[in-house]
Amino acid sequence: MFEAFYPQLIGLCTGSLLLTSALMVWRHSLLASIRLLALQGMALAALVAVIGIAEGEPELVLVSLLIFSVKGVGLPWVLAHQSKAAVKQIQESPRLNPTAALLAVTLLTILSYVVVSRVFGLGDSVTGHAAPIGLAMVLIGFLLLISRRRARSQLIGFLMLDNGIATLAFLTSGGVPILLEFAVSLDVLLVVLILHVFAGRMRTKFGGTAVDQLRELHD
Amino acid sequence: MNTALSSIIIASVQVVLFVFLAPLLMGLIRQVRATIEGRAGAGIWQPWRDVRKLLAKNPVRAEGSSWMLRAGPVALMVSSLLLCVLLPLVGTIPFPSIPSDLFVIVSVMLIGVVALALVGLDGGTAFGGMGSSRHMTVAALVEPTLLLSVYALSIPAGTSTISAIVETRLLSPEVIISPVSVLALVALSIAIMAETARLPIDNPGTHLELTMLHEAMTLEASGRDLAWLEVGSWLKLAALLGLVSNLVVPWGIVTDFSALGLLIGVVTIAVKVLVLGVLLSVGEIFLAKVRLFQVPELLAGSFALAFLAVTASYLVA
Amino acid sequence: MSFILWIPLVGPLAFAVLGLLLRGSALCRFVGVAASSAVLVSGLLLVSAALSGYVPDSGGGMLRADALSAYMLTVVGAVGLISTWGGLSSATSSRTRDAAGYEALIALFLAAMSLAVLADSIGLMWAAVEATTIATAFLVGHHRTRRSLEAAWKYVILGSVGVAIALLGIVLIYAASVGTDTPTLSWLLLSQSDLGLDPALITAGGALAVLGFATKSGLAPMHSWLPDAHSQAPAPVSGLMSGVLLSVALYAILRIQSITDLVIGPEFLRTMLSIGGLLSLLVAASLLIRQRDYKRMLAYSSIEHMGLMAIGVAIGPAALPSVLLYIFGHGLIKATLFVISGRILKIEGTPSISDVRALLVRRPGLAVPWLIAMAAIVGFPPFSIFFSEVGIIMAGWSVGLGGIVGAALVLLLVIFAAFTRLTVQMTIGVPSAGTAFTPDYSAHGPRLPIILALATTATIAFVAEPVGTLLLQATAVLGGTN
Amino acid sequence: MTAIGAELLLQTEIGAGLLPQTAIGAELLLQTEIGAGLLPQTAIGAGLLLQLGLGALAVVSGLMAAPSLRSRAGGILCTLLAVTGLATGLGALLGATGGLLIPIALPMDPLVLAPDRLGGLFMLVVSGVGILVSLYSMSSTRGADASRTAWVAMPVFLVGMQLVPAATDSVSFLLAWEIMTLGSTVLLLADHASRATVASASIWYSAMSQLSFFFILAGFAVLAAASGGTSFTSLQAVEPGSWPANLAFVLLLLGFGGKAELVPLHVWVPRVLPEAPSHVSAAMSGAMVKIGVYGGLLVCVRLLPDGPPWWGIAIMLVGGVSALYGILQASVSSDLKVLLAYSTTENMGLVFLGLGASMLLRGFDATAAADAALVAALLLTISHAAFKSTLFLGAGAIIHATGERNLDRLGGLGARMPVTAAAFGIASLGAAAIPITSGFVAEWMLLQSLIHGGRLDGAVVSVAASVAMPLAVAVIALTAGLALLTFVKAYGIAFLARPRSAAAADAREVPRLMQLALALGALFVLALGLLPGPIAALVAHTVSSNPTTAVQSVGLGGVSLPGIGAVLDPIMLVVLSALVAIPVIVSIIVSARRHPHRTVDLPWGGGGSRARPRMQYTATSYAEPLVRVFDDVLKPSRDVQVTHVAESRYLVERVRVEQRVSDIFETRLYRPVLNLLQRYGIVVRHLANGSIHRYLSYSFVALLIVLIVVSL
Repeated sequence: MFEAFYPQLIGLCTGSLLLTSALMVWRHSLLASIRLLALQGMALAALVAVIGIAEGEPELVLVSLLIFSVKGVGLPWVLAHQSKAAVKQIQESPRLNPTAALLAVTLLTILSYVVVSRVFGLGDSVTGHAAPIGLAMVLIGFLLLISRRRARSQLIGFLMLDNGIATLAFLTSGGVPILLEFAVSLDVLLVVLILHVFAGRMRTKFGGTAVDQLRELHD
Repeated sequence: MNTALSSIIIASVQVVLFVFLAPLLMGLIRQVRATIEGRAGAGIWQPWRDVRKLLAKNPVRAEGSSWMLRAGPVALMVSSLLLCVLLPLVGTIPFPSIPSDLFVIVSVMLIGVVALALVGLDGGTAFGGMGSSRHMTVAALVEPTLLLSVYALSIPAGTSTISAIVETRLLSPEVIISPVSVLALVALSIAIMAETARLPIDNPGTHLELTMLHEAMTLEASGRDLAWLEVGSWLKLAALLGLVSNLVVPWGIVTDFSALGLLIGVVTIAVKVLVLGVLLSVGEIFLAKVRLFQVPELLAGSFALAFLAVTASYLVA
Repeated sequence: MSFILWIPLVGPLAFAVLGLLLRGSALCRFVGVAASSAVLVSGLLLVSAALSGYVPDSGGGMLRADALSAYMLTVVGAVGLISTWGGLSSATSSRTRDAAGYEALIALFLAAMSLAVLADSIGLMWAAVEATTIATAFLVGHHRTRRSLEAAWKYVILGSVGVAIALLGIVLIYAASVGTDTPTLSWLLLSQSDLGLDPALITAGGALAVLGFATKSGLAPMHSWLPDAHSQAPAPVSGLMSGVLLSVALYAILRIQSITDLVIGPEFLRTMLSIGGLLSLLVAASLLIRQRDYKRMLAYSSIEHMGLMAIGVAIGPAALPSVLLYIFGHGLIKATLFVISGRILKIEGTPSISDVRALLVRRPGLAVPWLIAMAAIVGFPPFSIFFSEVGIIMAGWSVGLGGIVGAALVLLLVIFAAFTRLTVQMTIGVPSAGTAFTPDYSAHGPRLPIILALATTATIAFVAEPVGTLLLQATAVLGGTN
Repeated sequence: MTAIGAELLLQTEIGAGLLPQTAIGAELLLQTEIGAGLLPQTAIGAGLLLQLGLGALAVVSGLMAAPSLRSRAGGILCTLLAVTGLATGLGALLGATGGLLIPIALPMDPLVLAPDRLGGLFMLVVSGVGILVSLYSMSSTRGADASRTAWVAMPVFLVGMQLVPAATDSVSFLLAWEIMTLGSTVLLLADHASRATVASASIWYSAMSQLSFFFILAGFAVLAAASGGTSFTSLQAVEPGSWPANLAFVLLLLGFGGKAELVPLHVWVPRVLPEAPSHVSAAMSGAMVKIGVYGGLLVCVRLLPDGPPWWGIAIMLVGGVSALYGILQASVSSDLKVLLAYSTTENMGLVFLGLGASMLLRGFDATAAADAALVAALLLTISHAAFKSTLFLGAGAIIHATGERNLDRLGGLGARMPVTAAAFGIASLGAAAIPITSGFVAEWMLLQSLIHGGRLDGAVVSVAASVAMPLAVAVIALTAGLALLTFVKAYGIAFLARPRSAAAADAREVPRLMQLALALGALFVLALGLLPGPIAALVAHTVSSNPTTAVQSVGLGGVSLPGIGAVLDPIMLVVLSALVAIPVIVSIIVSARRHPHRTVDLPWGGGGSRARPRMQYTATSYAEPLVRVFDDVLKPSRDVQVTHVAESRYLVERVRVEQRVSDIFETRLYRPVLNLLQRYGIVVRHLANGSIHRYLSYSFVALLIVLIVVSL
C-alpha cells in the first residue's frame, strides 16, 4: 500500500521543495519568502518522514520532527520575529531581474541534473531520481545569496542552501548519522541567530539592512 | 755565449743607443718638416740642447701640487726606458724570465700613459685636466686596436713574444706581406700614432691650448720635470718606430750574439728608425689634425682592421 | 592516557565558564592564556604518546590522536598561547563587561579547533570547523564598529556558505561509504585502501569538500572574507585565525586528500589544489602591490602562505613534512606579527601604512621585533619557513610540477618585493621634519611571547630529533610513505 | 641564531645515526669525499664550528656590549671570526678534509658543510676581506654604523659568506646564502635615518637578492629533480646538455650572475654599494660578490662540467657585456662609490668572460688554454677581492675625512691623507691592471689563454672559438683602457691637485686602525702581483685535473703557463725598472742639489693669474669626452640653464649645466615593468571592492566550475 504511494510521495515532497525554491527567487517580498521557507522546511520534514517510513527507520522519523521544528517553524519564526508590519513592507529590489533569475534557476536545475546523473549514475531508485533536486536547491540558494540585497534575504538564501544539502543527504544516503544531523542543525541555528543579531546591529549602525552598504572594507 | 749575458748586453746597448737616438730622431723629424715647409729649422741637435737646458734649470712647482709632479715624469721615463730594454730593437735575444711579451710591453707603456695623465691633473689647472682627460680617452679607445693587432701578429708565431714574432718574420719573410700582416701593421701604426700623440690625432707642434692633448699636460711642468716628460715621450716614439721597422724590415737584427752582428744591428736599427722618422715627418705634412670627436671614428677604423686581421688569420690560414 | 584527548576540549570550556563566573575580576583576562596552555600541554603529551607509537582514542572512536592530530593540536596550543599571551590587555581594560565574554569566546574557539583536529569523524570535524565560525563571529565583530560589523557579516556569510559546500562534499563521501558495507565517516576507516568506494562519488565529494574547506583556509577564489575579517578582528583573534584556523582547514583538506588519493589517485586534487594555490598567490601578489593597510597586508600574506601550502599539499607526500613544518612556522610568526600589528594600531591609532612612518626610529621597541618577524615570514633562515619553502619547491620539481612551482616562484618574488616595499615604508627612514619625538623602546605588551615565538621558529628546523620523526610519522598517517 | 645545534661530523656519528633516515644519510654521505676519507680529519670541522661559535659570540656581544665598547668588541670578534675562516679555508685549500653536519627536521639529504679545495679558496678570499673589513670597522664605525643592529648583522653576514663555499649540498648552500643576504641587508640599512635613499636601495637590494635566490633555488630544484638528491654529489649525476641541465644552467647562471652583479641583474649595485657604510660596501663588493663567482664555478666546474659550447658562449656574452657596460658606467660616474660599484660589475664580467672562455675551450679540448683561462678568472677574483675592498675602504676613509663622496668636490687629498692616498693608489693600479699589481697578472693570463685558445697545435679549433676569442680580447682591451681612464680619474681627481671644497681642504688622515686595514689591503694587491707563480699554482689545484701542466711557478715568484708557453716574472720586471731608473734618479739627485725647485702660487696656470680651485677639471668634465663618444649607449640627459645679466641678454651671469647618466637597464627594462606592475596593482584592487555579492559570486563560480569539472 505504502510502497505504491512511495514514489508519488517522494515526488510530491521534492517537487514542492523545488517549487518553493523557484518561488522564492521569483517573489521579492520578504514575508512571502519567509512563508515559502517555512513551507520548504515542512516539505523537507515530510520527505524525511516518508523516507524514514519507507526504510523502516524510526530514527529518521525523529529527525523529521527535529527538522519540522527547526526549519519549518523555528527559523522562519526567528526571521519573522520583527513586527509583522515592518516585515510586510520590506520589498527586495534584487540585483538580478526576475526573468533572468528564473532563467538562471532553470539552467542551474539542468546543471544539477547533469552533475548528479554523472556522479550517481541516477540508478533506478526513486530517491536517486529525485536527488538532483537537492543540488538544484543548493545552487538556487546560492543564487539568492548573490542576488539579494537585504540581510534577511541573504539569510533565507543560506537556509535554502542548507535545506538543499539536507535534501541531498536524505535522498542519497538516507541522511547522515544522527549525531551529525544534530550538530548540523545546531550549527545552522546558531549561524542564523548570529546573523540575526548582526542584522539587528546593522540596522542600528547603518540605519537599514541593505548588505550593499557594507562596502567600507576594500582594497 | 751565455744567453742571459748576451741579452743583458743587447738590452744595455739598446738603452744607450735609444737614449742617444731619440732626441736625434725628434730633431730630424722637426728639421725635415721645417725644410719641407720652407723654414730654416733649428737643426737636428736642438732637442739635445733643449734637454740640457731644462736639466740645468730650477723647476717651478705649483702650490698644492703633490709628489706626483716629481714622480710622474720619472715614471714616464722609466716606462720608456723599459720599452727600450724589452723590445727587440737591436737583437732578438730576450731575458729568460721576461720574454718581450707584447702584452707586458703594452702594459709597461701604459704606466707611462698613466703617469703623464696624472701629472697633467696634478697641476690643478683647467688645461692640464683637459689634456689628461683627452689623452686618457684616446688611450682607452686605442687599447683594443693595440691588443688585437698584437693578437694578429702573434698568430703566425704562435706566441705573443715579440722577439719570436720578429724571428719568424726573418725566417719566413712571406709572412710580412701576407694580408693579415699588412692589416695588422696598418692598425698597429695608427695605434702607435695615437699613443705617441702624432698627427692626425694630436698636433705635436701646436700651441693652441684648446686643441692640445699631449702638450696640455706638460704645461705646468718645468725644469727637469719637463725634461723627463719630453725625453720619455721621445724615447717611446723612437722605440715604437723601432718596433714597427723591425716588424716590416726585420733584416739586420741580431739573433745570434756576436760583436760584429751587434754592430750591424745597432747601425741597421738606427738607420731604420731614422728613415721611418723621415717618412713620418713627410707623411705628417699631408695630414691635418682631425677633430677630437672624430678620433674615435679613426680608432674604430683601425680596430676594424685589427679585428679583420685576427679573424682572417683564423679563417684564411 | 586517552583522557588527555578531553583536556583540550573540556579545559578551555571550563576556563571559559570560570571566566564568565569571575566576570569583572582582573583574573578573567587570563582565560585565553590558560585555555591555550591547556591545549598546548595536552598537545605535547599527545605528541610524546604518538612518538612512542601509541594512538589514543576515546568517545567510542570519535576522538583520536595520531601523530598528525597531536602535531596539529600542539600548533593550535602554541599559536594560541602566543596570540593570547601577546595580546594580553592591560588589567584595567579587562574589567569591562565585554572582556569576560571575549575571553570565553576565545576559549570556545580554541576548543572548537582542538575538536576539529582530534575528531576521527569527518562529520564531527565539519561541525567543529563550523563551530569555529560561530565562536569567532562575535570576536571579529568585537569592536562593534561599522567596519567590524561589516567584516563579521561577510565572514559569517562567506564562511558558512563555504563550509556548507564542504558539508555537501561530506554528504557525497558518506553516500559513497553507504554504497559499501560500512557506512562511516571515520578517517581511519575511510582511508583504508580496501573499502571499494565509488570513484565518481569520491571525486565529487572530495572536490566539494576541498572547495568548502578552502574557504576556511583562505584559498582563492574563496578567500574574500579573510582580509576583511583579519583586519577588523582584535589582534589576538587575527593571530589565531590566521595562524591556526586557516591551518586547521588545511588539515581538513589533507585528511580529505588522504581519502581521495586512495580511490582516484592524486591527480585530480593535485590539479585543483595547484590551481587554488597559484590563484591564491596571484591574488596575494596583486593586492599586495599597492596595499594601504598593514593588517590587510598581513592577511594577504596569509593567503599567500596558504597558497604555497596548498601547492605543497598538491605535491603530495614528498612535500608534506615541509607543509607541516610550514603550518607551525607560519602560525607562530603570523600570530606574532598580528600581535605586534595590534600594538602598533593601538599606539599609532591608524591602520594605514602611509600614516605609520619611520617606526624604527620612533618606536624601536615595536619595529625591531616587527622587522625580525617580517624577515621570518618572507622566508629568511634560520626561521623554519625558509626550510619549508625550499622543501616544497624542491619537492615540486621532483614530482613534475615544475611549471606550477616556477609560476609560484615568480609570484612569490612579486609578493616579496611588495612586502619589502611596504615594510620599508612603515619602518625605515626618518619622521618628517619638524615632528619632535623621543625613541620609544617600550614593547607595549609582553615581550616574552614574541621572543619565544621567534626563537622557536628559528630553532625548530634544526631539531632533527624528535621534530623530524614527528613530521615523518604525521606524513605517514596521511598515507605518505616518505 | 648561529647557535644552531651543529655537530662535528665524525665517522662514528654518521654510523650512530643523527639523521631521521639513517641509512640513506649515511649512504649518501659515504659517497662524498668526507665520508670516503679514511681518517676523520676534524680540523676543518673544528674550524667551521669555531666560526659558528665566534659568530654567535659576536652576535651576543653586539647585543650586550656597552655602546662605547661595541665597535671594539665586535670588531675584535669579527676579526677572529675571519681569521678562523682564513685558517679553515687555507686548510681546505691545501687539501685537508672534514666537515660539519647540520641537523635538520625535514627529510632531506643531510646538510653537510665540508669545503673542498675550491670552497677553501673562496672561504680564504672571503675571510681575507673579512679581516680587512673587521679591522677597519673597529675604528671607522660611529653613530648609526655602530648601532647594535649593525654589529649583530656584521658577524651574521661574515658567517654566511664564509659558510657558503663550505656547503656540499644545495640546501645548506641556500641556507648559508640566505644568511649572507639577510646579514648584508640589515647592514645596508644602517644609515637609513640619515639618508632617504637608503630605503629605496634596500628595497632594490632585497628584491634583486630574492630574485637571485629564487633563480638558484629553481636551478637546484631542477637538478635535484633530475638526479634525485640535493647533495652536490648527486647533482653531478645530471647529464650536461640534457634539458634539465640546460634549464638549470640558465637559472643558476642568472642567479649567480645576479649576485655577481652581472648585466642585466646589476641594477642594485649602483644603489646599494654607495648607500651601504663603506666597510659594508667593501665586504659586499670584495667578498659577497665572490660568492656569486663561486656559484658560477660550482656550476661550471663541479656540478655540470663539459657542458655544450653554447653554455660557454652564453657566459662569455654575459660577462663581456657586463664588463663593457660596467666600466663604461664607472668611467662616466662622478660619485666615487658608484664608480667603484660599477667597476665591480666590470671585474666580475671579466671573471665570467674567463670562465666562459674556459668552458668553451674545454669543449674543444684546448685544455691548456682552458685551464689557463680558469686560473686567470680565479686570480682576477682574488685580486679583485684585494683591490676592490681596499678601494672601498679608501673611499670610506675619504668619506670619514671629508663627508663627501662626490669626486667633483674632492681634490688635494694626497698631501692630507698620505697613507690613504698610497693605498688607494696601489689599489687603483690593481684595478687598472697596471704591472706590477695583482690585476695585471690576472688580465695577462686571461689574454694569453685567449690568444692561444683559438688554435690547438696550429689547427683552428672552431669557428665559434675563432670569432669569440678575438671579440673577447677586444672586450678585455677596451675594458682595460676604460678602466685605466676610470682609475686615473678617481685617483687623480680625488688625491691630486687642489681641493675643490672646504671639506676636502680640511681633511685629515684617518685613525691608525683604518690605515692599517688600508695598508694591509694594498700589501695584498702588491703581493699578489709580485708573486703570482705560487699563488696561481695553488689556485690551479682547485679547478684543474692536471694542475702542474696548467700553471707552474718559476723564478722568485714568476708564473709560467707550460701548456701555452708563456712566462711572466714581475719581480724581474721590478729589478729591470730599478736598474734603468738608477741613472735617472742619480741625475735627479745631482740636478736637485745644483738646481733646487721653487714653489710658487701658480707657475703658469693656463695663462691666468687668478686661477682658482673651482676652475680645475672635475670628474664630470674629465669623463665628458667619453660621454660624447658613447652617447648612444649611455643616453645622458643634459640640462643647461643660462641666467642672463639683467641689463643685457648678451651677457651671461651664470650657466648651470647638469648632466645625468642613468642606467639604461633600469630605465628601459626595469622601470617599465615596475610601472606596469604598479598600475596593475591599482587596477586590480577592484577584485576586492568590498561587495559581498561579488565575493559570493567568486565562490559560486568556483562551485559551478568544480561541479562541471567533476561531471565531465
